[in-house]
Order: sequence, then structure tokens, then C-alpha cells
Amino acid sequence: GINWILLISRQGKVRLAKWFTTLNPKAKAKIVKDVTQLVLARRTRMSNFLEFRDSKLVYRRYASLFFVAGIHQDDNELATLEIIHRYVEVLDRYFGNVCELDLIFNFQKAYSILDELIISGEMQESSKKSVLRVVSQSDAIEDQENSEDGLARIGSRSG
Amino acid sequence: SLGLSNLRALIKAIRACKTYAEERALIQKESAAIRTSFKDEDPLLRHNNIAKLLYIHMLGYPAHFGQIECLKLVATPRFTDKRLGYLGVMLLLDENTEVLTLVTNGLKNDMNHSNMYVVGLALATFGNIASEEMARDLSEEVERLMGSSNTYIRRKAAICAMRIVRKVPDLLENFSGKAKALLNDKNHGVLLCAVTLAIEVCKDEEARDSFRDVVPLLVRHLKSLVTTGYSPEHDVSGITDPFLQVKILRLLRVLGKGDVEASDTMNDVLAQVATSTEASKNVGNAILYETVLTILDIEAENGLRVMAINILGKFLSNRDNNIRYVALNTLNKVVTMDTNAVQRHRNIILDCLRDGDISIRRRALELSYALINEANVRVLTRELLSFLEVADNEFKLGLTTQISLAAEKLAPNKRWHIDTMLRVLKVAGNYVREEVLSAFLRLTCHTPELQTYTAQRLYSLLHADFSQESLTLAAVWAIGEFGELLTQPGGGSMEDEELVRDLTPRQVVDLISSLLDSPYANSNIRQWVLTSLSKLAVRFSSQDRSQAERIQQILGRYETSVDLELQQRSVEYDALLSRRDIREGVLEAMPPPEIKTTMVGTVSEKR
Amino acid sequence: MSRPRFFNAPRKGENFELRADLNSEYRERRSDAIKRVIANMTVGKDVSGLFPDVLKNMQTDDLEQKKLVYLYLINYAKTQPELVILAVNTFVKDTADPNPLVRALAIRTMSMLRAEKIIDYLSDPLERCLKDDNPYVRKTAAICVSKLYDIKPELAIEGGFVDQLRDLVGDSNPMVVANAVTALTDIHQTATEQGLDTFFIIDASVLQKLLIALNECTEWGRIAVLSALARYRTNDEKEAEHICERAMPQFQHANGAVVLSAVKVVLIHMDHITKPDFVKQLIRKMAPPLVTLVSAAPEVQWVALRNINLILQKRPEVLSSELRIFFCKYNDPSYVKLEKLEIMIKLANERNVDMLLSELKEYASEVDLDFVRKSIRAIGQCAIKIDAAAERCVHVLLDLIATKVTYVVQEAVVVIKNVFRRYPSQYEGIIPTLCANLEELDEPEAKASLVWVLGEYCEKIDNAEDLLASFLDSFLDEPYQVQFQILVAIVKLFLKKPDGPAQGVVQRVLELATKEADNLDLRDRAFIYWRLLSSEDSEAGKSIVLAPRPPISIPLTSVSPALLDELIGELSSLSSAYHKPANTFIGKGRYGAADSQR
Amino acid sequence: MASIVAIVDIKGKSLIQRTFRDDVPVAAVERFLPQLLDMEEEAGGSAVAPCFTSEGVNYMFIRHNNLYLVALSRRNSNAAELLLFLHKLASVLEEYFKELEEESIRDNFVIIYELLDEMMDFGYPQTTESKILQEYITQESHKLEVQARPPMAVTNAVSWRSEGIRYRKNEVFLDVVESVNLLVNANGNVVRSEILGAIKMKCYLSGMPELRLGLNDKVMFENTGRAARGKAIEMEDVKFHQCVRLSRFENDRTISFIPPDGEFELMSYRLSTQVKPLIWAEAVVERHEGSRIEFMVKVKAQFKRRSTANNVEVHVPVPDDADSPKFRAAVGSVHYAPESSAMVWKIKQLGGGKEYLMRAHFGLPSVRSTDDAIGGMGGAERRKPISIRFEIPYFTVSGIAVRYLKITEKSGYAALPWVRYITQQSGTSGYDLRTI
Repeated sequence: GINWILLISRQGKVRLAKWFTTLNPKAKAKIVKDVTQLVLARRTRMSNFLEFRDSKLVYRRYASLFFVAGIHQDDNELATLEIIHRYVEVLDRYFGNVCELDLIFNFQKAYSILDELIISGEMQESSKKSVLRVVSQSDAIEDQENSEDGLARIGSRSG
Repeated sequence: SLGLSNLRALIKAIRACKTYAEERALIQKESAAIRTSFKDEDPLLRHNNIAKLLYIHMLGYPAHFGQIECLKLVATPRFTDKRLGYLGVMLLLDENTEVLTLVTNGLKNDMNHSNMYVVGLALATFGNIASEEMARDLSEEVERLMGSSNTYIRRKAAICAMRIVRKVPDLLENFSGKAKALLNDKNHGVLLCAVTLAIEVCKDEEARDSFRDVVPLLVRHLKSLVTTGYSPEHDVSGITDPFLQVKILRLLRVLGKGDVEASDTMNDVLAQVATSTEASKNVGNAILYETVLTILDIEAENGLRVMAINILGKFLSNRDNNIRYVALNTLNKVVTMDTNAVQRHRNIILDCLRDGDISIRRRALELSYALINEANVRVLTRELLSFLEVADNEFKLGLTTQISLAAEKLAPNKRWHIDTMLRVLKVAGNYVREEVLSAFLRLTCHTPELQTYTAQRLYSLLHADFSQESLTLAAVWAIGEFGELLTQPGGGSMEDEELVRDLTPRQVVDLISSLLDSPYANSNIRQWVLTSLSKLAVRFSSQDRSQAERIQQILGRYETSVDLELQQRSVEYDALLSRRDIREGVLEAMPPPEIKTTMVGTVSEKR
Repeated sequence: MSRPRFFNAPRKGENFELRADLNSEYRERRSDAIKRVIANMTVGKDVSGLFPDVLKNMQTDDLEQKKLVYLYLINYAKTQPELVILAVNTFVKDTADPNPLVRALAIRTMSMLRAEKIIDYLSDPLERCLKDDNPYVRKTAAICVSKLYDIKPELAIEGGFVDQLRDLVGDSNPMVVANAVTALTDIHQTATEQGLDTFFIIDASVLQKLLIALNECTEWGRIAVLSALARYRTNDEKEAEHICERAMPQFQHANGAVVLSAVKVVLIHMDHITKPDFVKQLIRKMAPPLVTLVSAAPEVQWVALRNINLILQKRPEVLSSELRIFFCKYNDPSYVKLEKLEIMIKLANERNVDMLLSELKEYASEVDLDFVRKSIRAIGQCAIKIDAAAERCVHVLLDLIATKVTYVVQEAVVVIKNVFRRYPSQYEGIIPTLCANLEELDEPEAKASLVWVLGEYCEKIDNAEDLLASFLDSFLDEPYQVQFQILVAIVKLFLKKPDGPAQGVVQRVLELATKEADNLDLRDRAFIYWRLLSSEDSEAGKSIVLAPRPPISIPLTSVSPALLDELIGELSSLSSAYHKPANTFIGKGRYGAADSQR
Repeated sequence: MASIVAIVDIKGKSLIQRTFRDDVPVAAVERFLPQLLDMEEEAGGSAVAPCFTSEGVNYMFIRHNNLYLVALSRRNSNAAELLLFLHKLASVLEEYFKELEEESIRDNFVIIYELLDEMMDFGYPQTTESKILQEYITQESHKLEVQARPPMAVTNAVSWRSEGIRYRKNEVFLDVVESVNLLVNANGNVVRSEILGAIKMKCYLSGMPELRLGLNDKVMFENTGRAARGKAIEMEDVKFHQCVRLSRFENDRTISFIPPDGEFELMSYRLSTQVKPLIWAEAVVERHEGSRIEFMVKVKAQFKRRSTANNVEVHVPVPDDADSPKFRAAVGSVHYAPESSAMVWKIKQLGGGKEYLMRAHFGLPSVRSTDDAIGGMGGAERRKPISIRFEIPYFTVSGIAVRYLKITEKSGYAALPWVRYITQQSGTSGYDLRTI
């Protein structure tokens, strides 16, 4: 299974961090720091895998972002690359030509999509379409609530 | 200060910061405003504040003060608030957080919610952060949801069941039947989750046996995935649902391991996957790789095994570093079973030691250790020794250990063994385990015919370089024990130019005592030196009596030392050397230690 | 606002575009292209393929552009030596340009190219530039000689350049003198590294020139001159005095490195001065500038503190009344705090120890673990150093043990054990307090310390046998320093109480250490005890193992006297900051008998 | 001696670097930060010393905002010199671009290369006076019709002043600025105190003027055997701008110099005398874990009644996660400064001998941070001292006085010197009162 997923920009900023194993804040910060350091130093044409403490890193760069997954020692690295790619495909479809800025300003959406793809470090749905469908239906409920609410709020709080 | 109006404004403001200090100040001010605003208990502001706080948290700043507020969001009837609230709960809480217990009840309610997306949020939250206690409390809920008619809920519940089994193994029985049943599900997503759950369940031996009868079902699933034509919903580069294929292969591996019958049942399908999967893209290789791992693990037929190893051979000569990495990684598992198959690729593997990618180097190194045998020990040791000189520091300790273990086991003769160890000490004397150092000294004790040679070599190596600690310790001990061999006339008849002959006791004592003041001296080295010098006082007593007095003087320097052991040795040895009646007997040659195989445990290199 | 940006993501065929622009007929476009090339170079992209195109832009009146082309050449000359030759003519021409800035730039760059082929063309222009009317050109050319020596020493010597450099030490312009000294010192170092004789002997006449230049140079020039003065060897007391007198005013310089260099000169030449009053005066004058360095930027402060530590080892009287200045500030970086602690201990005496103790107690409750530990250790050092303060120190240590904070307790145990060894039989009353914390100890040194206490005072501790025997089950897993203490402690126990259960315990420890343990040094120790205990002379063991141990003392120096002198001579350098001889960290880092006998 | 000088960002990426000697490979710059981080981790996260060696390469570095300025060398280099050079480089770049940060480096790489080329040659520092550099390395150099030439000053004995400067009105302003470096224990004992002073000048003088400054310097009075009129002060250590003739000062304590043009710091001095804190503050703190924290802060002006302190700021540390601040002050205004985990009590004017009280109330979150919980001996804020900033015009603690400033120039003009005295306690000079 996957222990954690990090999205790190080329400038070393965290754009998403999802932890599937229980770690204290210090340990998380340390992983973020070390992984950033390691991944940013990698050159093209090197493998997409790094051994990291007792686990492995599988990473892939998409434009200005590194998508990094920390996985168990005996997990399938090549298949993990596919999972990462699947996440990117869904993001791309959802935002339409996704770029780093989309993920920055809509970070909750990036998390929501990930939650529909992976729970507890395991992939739960292999159909792109189905993931997109549930996310956009959830969005639709929100939109509706917000517009109802907006009307109510205008009524109650003028000025 | 009131803080920034909304998330967007906050993100913009953060992005406008030019320096880290500026960003930090902005965020600390904003966090304070959020904290203060929380105290107002305004539900309208809460959503906004949590959204900002979660962004702040993602950048690595504290957000513990938002935990309770997330719970409040979750408790509202609005989906929008619940969605953000659960996101916050997943990000700010984990199974060790105190307030987690306050979440359980809300989760239970939401698992029974009429809106499937609310149920989905509750399940995702449970699946990601449930503690043992929460897993027990909500086990029944999850079990029930596994039978939901909604595939969205069913698959999520299956993953949640996996978490329960992981956290509370004694609840396994409640789920194994359900898990088996779900393996018949028609929905890919549900099936994927069911296989995942089954893999977890099958970690238990009893459960595993009871699952063997699903092998034919799994084989059918797999076969149908391999043979179906293009299916748009699950296609990845021409392959149907590789994610599911990989998962099924993994479950087959668990079930085939150690069971001939199950293995036989999957033989054909594995062969089919291995031959028909397209290997030009990563996704195909991912499946091939999983297949190879399964074949290697189960009780596979010989032909199938050969097929697997051939796939790895092809991987190894692939130009893509990812594939080569995977091959090296897997060959490490094969090498113990089938060394010859791996030996064939020795040159490629050794070339990988010099690859630009540390991941490749690391795997190749591991593999080359396993390749050493009687026939190639000289060649491979030479390779590894020359690699040692350029290797990354993190590899050195492993390298010296492995070289010395191989030498111990396979040395063609003792001279070669000693020379190999001397070279290890010379090049990487700071990266040598204690066990390896002891083994070398034991070897020296048991090789009387080469003691003069060894002592001379150590003398000249030490003379040239004080900086390598293990070399220093080895030399200090060996010279202390065999010092007289260095000074006896015609001590050895070696042709080697590096050898030092015709040394005087004074010179030997000079060298050893100069270590006490060397910039590399530490407590450990000084302790060894004091014992060594005391032994030398006795070893040289017939040749040069004055050395004993000189050594007593040197010992005296440490009689007021703050270092416990140094003071004790100094005082003791000084007193002992003054007792001419007994000193020879007490310090005479030490009985050679028992010869034994070096055990390299988890002990660190320096204690 | 549209500022030109050069760091956008790489576009396909960027080099192709750049090449076209570099060859453009428009001046603006060419100059912009060069900037983009340099921008690419800055971020580490390979733009060496554009060499011929960049080269074409070398001949220009635009000084900025010329500089960029030169910069490019320096970077790629090594990989494209045959192309560099195409630049030679322009270089040579530029070294005769009417503008001194261009002349200097050309000679400076030309000597940086390090291409064998270019060097042969360097001689004439360098010769000219060393004699240039303009001091800016001369000072630049002076440094070029050391660059030349670095590439082709024989040309530098046989071409007479090193000689010319020596002449420049007498130049009328101080900046030229400083650079000539700098260059000669650099050559001297390179030659020494190669085992050659020096080309820069500082004799009395050079000395005069240096002393004259000293007051007129820039701050950096002064450092060069002072370092040369530190190398000057004299046995003449008058001359030594004179040098000190001339160096002393530099104590007032605002640049801390100038101050440290001046301190170095004075410390070295002071050794030849026998007049006690004069020495006293030098030391008195040295203190205030050293104290001021303690308020410098933290990085500089660190070097200063490391140096002060050495100076105190050589001349303990220098800062004897300046303890307070080393008190730690809340926001001092950790590395500064730790150095200050070391120095405080050196300065502790009967008069200031009370103040120091209250300060150390304050530190012991900070959050920085390392700092807390060292502070507690410092309290122990006070106790050992100053008899009169021992009792107060022990009280503070007991207070710390009472906090029950594990790492504080462990450190305190380590320290109290040393107090026992300094003042035998004075504080035995607190042994029970220590033993009460036995379970808490997991750090090797603390554990070893307590085991030592058990062995040393076993006759006063009722269940010493049981306590010591309890360590034997895990003996083989203990760190070495604990193993050694268990061994000695049990042997002592047996010698003091031979008739009880000790006999079995000692037998077991000796067997473990000789048969089971891996460490040959431990094995030797055990055999030595075994042989002693089985000696015919039944008192032999007692007379040796229990031989009286004198009270411990803290050494005044942390390095050997020879090394201390070497390091004082290197003040303000890395080796003086590390307290290690240079050979241990430069080159291959090998350091053998030959180095230690130097 | 430095082989490479580089500016590296906090992620370890080199923003710009210049090789001065080729004995250190450029790749060594990339290895800088990973090694530094390793060492910091070994040190339990504390900052590590500014020099270290790895694989035969010596690294010397300073931290500036979120940048590292690094010098690399293979020799046993002069560490103090290079660290100071890096500081100097940082200040020159700041004078050129106002802010020294990632963006300004990227936008100005051409000029930074030019500056590095002038400031260092073959690894040895050269011209580092930013005023002089600005005369021939300018941001608009390509627009100059005439090619720049090296200013005489670069190589002159007077390397800090150009010739031919003209002013219609010749004036000099002298500011005598003092601050106290003070540390007081919680029990009120002064642990350390020293006076740090500086004389700053603004010089608007034509030609090449010769200046001579007279102070009430006790040593000078003693040397010359003259009796001091009024109080004389004993400066423990004096540091001069490089324009001052040090040997003259050593001989007869005369401060004589040809000044740079414009603003500069002529000298700084230090006196270590026992000073009673000019302003005293203490805080009584009551903490109710999980709900609130209350402070009572007292401030007292302990200087003479005829003086007044302006812009007094008392910074009192508060917990990192405090909220809902409420203040009640007898005088001035208080605000919460979460960016420094403190509250700041500002008093515009505080008369000598006056004493005031302020009460503050903060909320605390019900959930404690897990980082705090592992702190061991309580939160870090507990050890943080109260710090105070203020100015007292027309007053110096030391009693230093400018007796005269003589200005002679060959054209013989008359110039007026203006002198001001002030005691100024800024954020950077330490005025710390430890808390319990």
C-alpha cells in the first residue's frame, strides 16, 4: 500500500500532503524536508524510484510539480507510477488542462479527488469516469447549498 | 486584526511574499486572527476559517487549534460544511489524537445518512484515520454497508473492512465470509477493493487456507481481463484494468505460495499473462513485473520459472532505468534460488555499480554481494575493493562488511585473506564494523606464519596515516601483542618494498605513543594505546630496558585524567609495571581467541 | 511593468534561436541574446555549443557585453581549448586599450582561461601590464602572476614574473603592494604544497616595505600584509617589539579579520620579547578588541570564539576579568552558545564562580538539549577546577537531579561521579540519591558512571553485589564503556569483599569478557585481571587495581603544545577554528607519523 | 582564499555562482545544503557552525534571509576574512538592489557577475566599498555614452573618496548614538551590561578635507597631561572606519582622517560599566491551561526626571497559539504581534521616574499542540526574555562629548559641524530582562 502522497513544486513548496500512516507532526515535517531534498536533486533519465529509510519513493514530474508516493518495500513500483498517472489524468480532466495554480487555489478539490481514488493507501476505483462523476455530483450539491444559502444570507445580514 | 477575507485572498497574499520571513509573519498574523474568530462561534465564518487554516497547515504551520472547529463543521447538516469538516478531520487528526473519540458518534450517524455522498465522506474518513477503538465501535456499521446495493458505498466499505482487520485482527472472522462473497462482484471498483480486503484477510494462515477455493474464480477474472477486447472505461494504453490485474496477481501469489494445487491451477493463466502482455509501455511492464514476482513466489513449474527469469534478463538489458531497477531488485530474490541464472548477467550488474543513479547502484551492489562464490571471489573482491574507493559513504559500511564476510568464507589462502583485510582497513578504516575488526585480529592470532608480515604491514600503514580509526586500532593491538616480531633481526623475508625492517623498540614505542596526541585521538584509541604500550614494555624488556621506564612516564600523564577508564588504566598499568616480579606473567602473550564465524548483528559500527 | 525575465521554462530549440540572435545584425538583439546565454549558464544549462557565436561578440565597445563574453569564455575555455585561440587577438588588443578598466579586465580574464594554448600568448601583455602606469592595471596584473604560477610555474619563474612581483612589493601604490604580497603568498603556498622551496622569503628589507604599506592598504590588503608579517621569523627582540608596535594600532580596525590578524602577529612575535612590562602591555591592549569581536555577526563571532579559546590556552591571563561578556544571549545561535560555555569554564575562578554558577543553572533549564547537557557538564568542571566552589556546585547538581528530567539527571550523574574523584570521601552522603536513579539511566556514559560508583563504594552500598551482578545478564549487549566499568567494578568488589557472593560474580564476568565478548581490548583487560587474581601473591591484585588514584584535574589545554603553537600561527584560519592541523581536512585528509612529528 | 562564491536558496539550489579557481568542482555547491541539513539534524535541529569540511572541500557560509552566501575552498583559508567578505557582499548587493532575495538576484544576475568580478580576484577580496563600486559598475552602464573607467579611489591610498567633489554649502553632521547591551536576571540582578556607541557622520564637504575630531577621551587627557574640563570617559575599545589613521590614534589618541563623501560610520566604541537599567519592566503571568492566560506588566523609567524616553516599546512574550487579546494599559497602547509571539506595549513618551501598569488577557485553545507536549520542560516561550526598545534624545549613557571637529581644506572654506546625541535601543541591540 501507499504510506503517503506528496505534491511538491519545483520551488520546493508543498501543494498537497496526504498521510495514510500515523506519524507525528515532527516525523511528517522531516519526511517532507528529506523527500523534497532528494527529489529536487534528481536528474532526468534517472529512474523514478528512490530508496528511502525502510520504504521506497516513487515519483514523477509533471511540468512544475513532482508527484511523490511513499510505498512499502515490496510494493510494485511500476504499478505505483500508473496510480500516480491516473490521479494526474483525473485532475487534468476535472480542471481541464490542469496547472499548478489550479491545485493551489483549489487544494480542497485536489484532496477530494484523491479521496475518491485512494483510501487507506489502497486504490478503490479504477474507472476515471466514475471518479469524476462522484466528484462533480458532490460539487453540484455544494453549489446548490451555496446558492440557497447565499439568498438566505442576503436576507439575514444586510450591510 | 481581522484577517484576510477568504481563502483566495489568503493564497494570493502568501504568494506575494518575497521571503520566507515575510510569509511566516503573514501566516502567524492570519492564524491569530483565525483563532480569535473561532472564539466568536459564528458558523458562517467557520467554513471560511477552516479552509484558510487547512491551507496554512499544508504549508507546514501549526493548526492544532482548529481540530475542535472541524468537528463542529462535521456536525452541521450542510453537505458543504461536512465535506470541508471531514477533510479537516483527516488532515488535522490521526488515530493518536485525543479528540478523535469525539468523531465516532458523528461518523456513525453519517454512515446511516440518506445521502450517499455523506456516507462516502464518513467511510473515507474512517478508512483513513480510524483507531483501534473506533474500528471496534463502528465494525457493525461497516459490515452492514458492505452489503449495500450501492457500489459506491460497497467498495468503500470493503476498504474500511480492511482497516478494521488491520487494526483489530480478532474481528477478522466477521469479515472473511463477506470478503469472499464480494469476490464475485461484477463491478470493477468493488472487485478491486474486495481483492485488496482479501489480501489483508489472507495474512492470517487459517483464513488463507479457507480462501484457496477462490483461486479458480480469480483465474477466471484474470483470464477475462487479459482476453477481453478494448473496454473504454477501464483501458490503459490498450490493457484492460491493469490495477485490478496487478491486485489479482498479488492475491494469487499469496494463495499459491506453499500450495502445489493452487499453484497448478494458476499456472496457465500466469503463462498467458507473461506471454501476451505488451512490454513496450510501463503499464505492461508493471503487470509483467507483478507476474514474475508471483511466479517466483509460488510453487511454479520449471518452465514457468525459466520464463520469469528470462523476463528479468530482458528487463536488465532495457535502456529504461526504471525497468533495470526493477530487474536488479527482483534478481536479488532469485539469486539465492538460482545463482547461475544470475551469474550470467554479472558484467551488466557490475557495470551498474557505476551508474549515475544511486537507486541502481544500491540494487546492483546488493546483488553483487550475493554473486560472490569460490570461483570468482578474487575477481569480485577486487572489483568491490576498487568500488570501495569511490563509493558513496552510505555504502561503505556494508561494503567492508560484505567483503570481509566473503573473504572469511571463500579466501583461497590466508595471505590473500590478510591482504584483502589490510586493504579494507587502509581505504575505509572509518567504515568498518567492530565485528569485522575483531575477526581480522582473531585471524592474525591464528596465522602465526604471517604475524611478522601482518605486524610490519600494519606498522607501515599506520605510520603513513593516523586518520583511519579501525586501521589504527588493529595496528595498535597487533603491534602491542606481536611487537617483538618487528624488532627481531631478519624478522621476515618479504620482498615487498613497503615493509619496514630493522626497527628499534624506541621507534615502535614512538609510533604508538604519538597516537595519544594525534588530532584523531579519542578515548577509545587512547585506551587501546595504553594497553598496547604496557604490553610492549614487557615484550621489549630483553632488548631495550629503558622503554619500560619511558612507558611508565607516558602512562603517568593520564593518572589525573577525567576519563574514567584512562585514569584506571594509567594507575593500574603503572603499578603493574613497577612490579617486576609479576609483570612478565601478567602481560605475557594472550591466549589466542577461539576462532569463530563473524556474526554481524544489528550492532552499530561504533559503540 | 515588464522586466526582462530569463528563467522561463526551456523552449524547444532555444539554442537555435539564441544562435540566430547572437548573429543578428541588430546590436540590441545580440546583447540581449548574450544575456540569455549567461542566464542559461547560471542555471546550469549547457550552452557550450554556442561558443563560436558568442565569441563573435567579443569585440565591442559595450563594456557590460564584453564582460559577459569574457565570463562565458572563462566557463567554457576548458572544454573548447581550440576555439579559445580565436579569442587571443582580441584579448591581446584589449590589454593595450586606452581604458585601464579594459586593460585590467583583459589581463584578468586571459590569465583565468587555463588553456595551455593561451598561456604562451600571455607573457607579453602580462609583462606590460605589470609595468602599466595605472595602478588599477598593476594591482590586477600582480594577481595574474599567481594565476600563471598555478598553471605553468616554470613560465612564471623563468619568465621573470615572480621577480617582478617581488619588485612590486616596493611599489608606490599600497593596493599594488597588497596584491603583490597576496600573490607571492599564494605562490608560496602552492610551492609548499608541491614540496618546493619558497619564492617569497620575508627578509628585513621586505619587512620594512610591509610595515610601510600596512597603514595605507584597504582592509583586505592589511590582512594580507599582516599574514605575511606573521610568517616573518626574527630572533631579534628589538625587531619583534617594533613589529608588535606597528601591528597594535590595527586592533582598532573595524574589520574583525584585520583585528585577528594583528592579534596573531603580536602573539607570535611576543614570544621573543622578554620585558615583562611590555608583554603585559601587549596583553592588556589585546583584550578589548577581542571582547568587541564577541558582538560581531554570529558567524564571525564563532571564528573569534574558537580563536579566543586557543589564545586562552596559550595566554590564560588575556581575558581574566571578562567573564560576563561571554554570557549567552537568548537568541545566540546554538554554535555560539556552546563555544561561549567552553570559554566561560576557562575563565572561571574563585571570584567569579558564584555569578557563573547562577548563569549555568539558568542555562540548564533551556530547551536546547545539547546546550543543557554542556551547561551541566560545565557546572561539574567548575566544581573540579575551584575547590572552594565544589560544595555549591554539588547543591546545584542535586537540585537538577530533583527535577527528574531524564537527560538532566543522567548528565548530573556523570558530573557528580567526577566530583567524587576530585574530592574523595567528601560527598559520599549523596550516593543513595544516585543509586535511586539507577533505573532511569539509559545513556552509556551515565550508566558507566553509576557502575563506577557501585564498584568504588561497594563496601558502603549494602546490595552492591546484587546491583552489579544484575548488569551481567545484558553484559554482551552493553556499550564498551559500560562493559569496561562493569568489569573493573566487579573486580574491585571481589578484592574488597572476597568471601561473599563476589567470587561467583567475578568468575562470570571474567568468562564473559574472555570467551564471549568480541572486543580484543576488553579481552586483554579481563585476562590481565584474571592473571592478577590468580597470582601467587594474593595482595598483588589489591596493590594494582586498588592503587591510589590521585584527584582528577581538568587539563589546561585541549591540544598538544606543538599543535597549539601551530594553530596560534594560523589564527583566523579554518584550522584555528577547527582546532585541527590543516592536513587533517585538506587534500586527502591523511595525517600520519610524519605530520605528527612536525 | 575562496575558489567559488555562490548564493544558494533554502532548497539548496545555486542562484548564482562565480568560480575564481578551478580546484573545487562546481558540483560541490550542490552538496552544500544536503550536508548542512544532515549536520543540523545530528545537532538536534540547532544551527551548526558556519564552517565545515567535506570531501576535501571547505565550506564557509552566512545566512541572509532565506539565502546562504557560501565560499568554497580547498585550502586552509582565512575563515574570518571570507565570512566578513560574504557579509560585505550581502550589504553591497543590498545597497544595489535594496532587497537581497531570490528575485532580485535573478533580475540582476549580470550586474552581480560584474560586482563579483571586481570584489574578488583569484579568490582574494579586492574592492568592496559600495560607494566606489557604484562609480563604475552601474545598473545602467550600457546607457552611458562614455565608457566607465576605474575611479582613482580604487587604488588610491585614499580608496574611499573620489576627487573633485564640490558642494555649495559645506556641512558636517555628527550623530553620537549609544545603546546599552543589557541582560537582567529575573531577580533583578544585572548580569551583563555594556555601552555600545557609534559616531555616524554625514559629510557634505568639497575637495579633500582633513578632519580632526576631539572627544572627552580620558586616555588622551592622561597622555597629554591636560586636565579634563568636565567629565572624561574611558572607552574600552574603539573601532575606526578605514579612513582614520590608526597609527596617529595609537600615538597620541588623535582622530584624524579624510572622510568619505556622504553618510558613513566614523567610529564605534565600547564601554563596559555597570549600568542600572534605564527602563525596567516585569511581568506577572497566570496561565490556565486550555482556556486563558493573564499578564500584569509593570514598566518603570529609572533615569533622571529631566529626560524623556520616546517611542518606548515593551515586548512581552506570549504563547504561540494565544487568541482573543484584551488589553488595559494606564498609558500608551498595546497590540498583539503574533508574528513574534509577543505583545507590544507602546508608550510615545515616558518621563523619567514614571511607573505604569498594563493588564493583558489572552485566550488559549483547548487542544494543546503536540509539539509543546514533547518540549519536556514547558514551552519555549517560558525562557524568552522581555525586551525593550526606546530612544532618549540629548542623552548618552556614557557622557561622551564631542569637544571639537576641525576641518581644513586647501581651498580654505569654512564648514559648520552639527552634533546630536541620542541613546537608542533598537530591536537588534540586546536589552533583555529574563522572566521566571
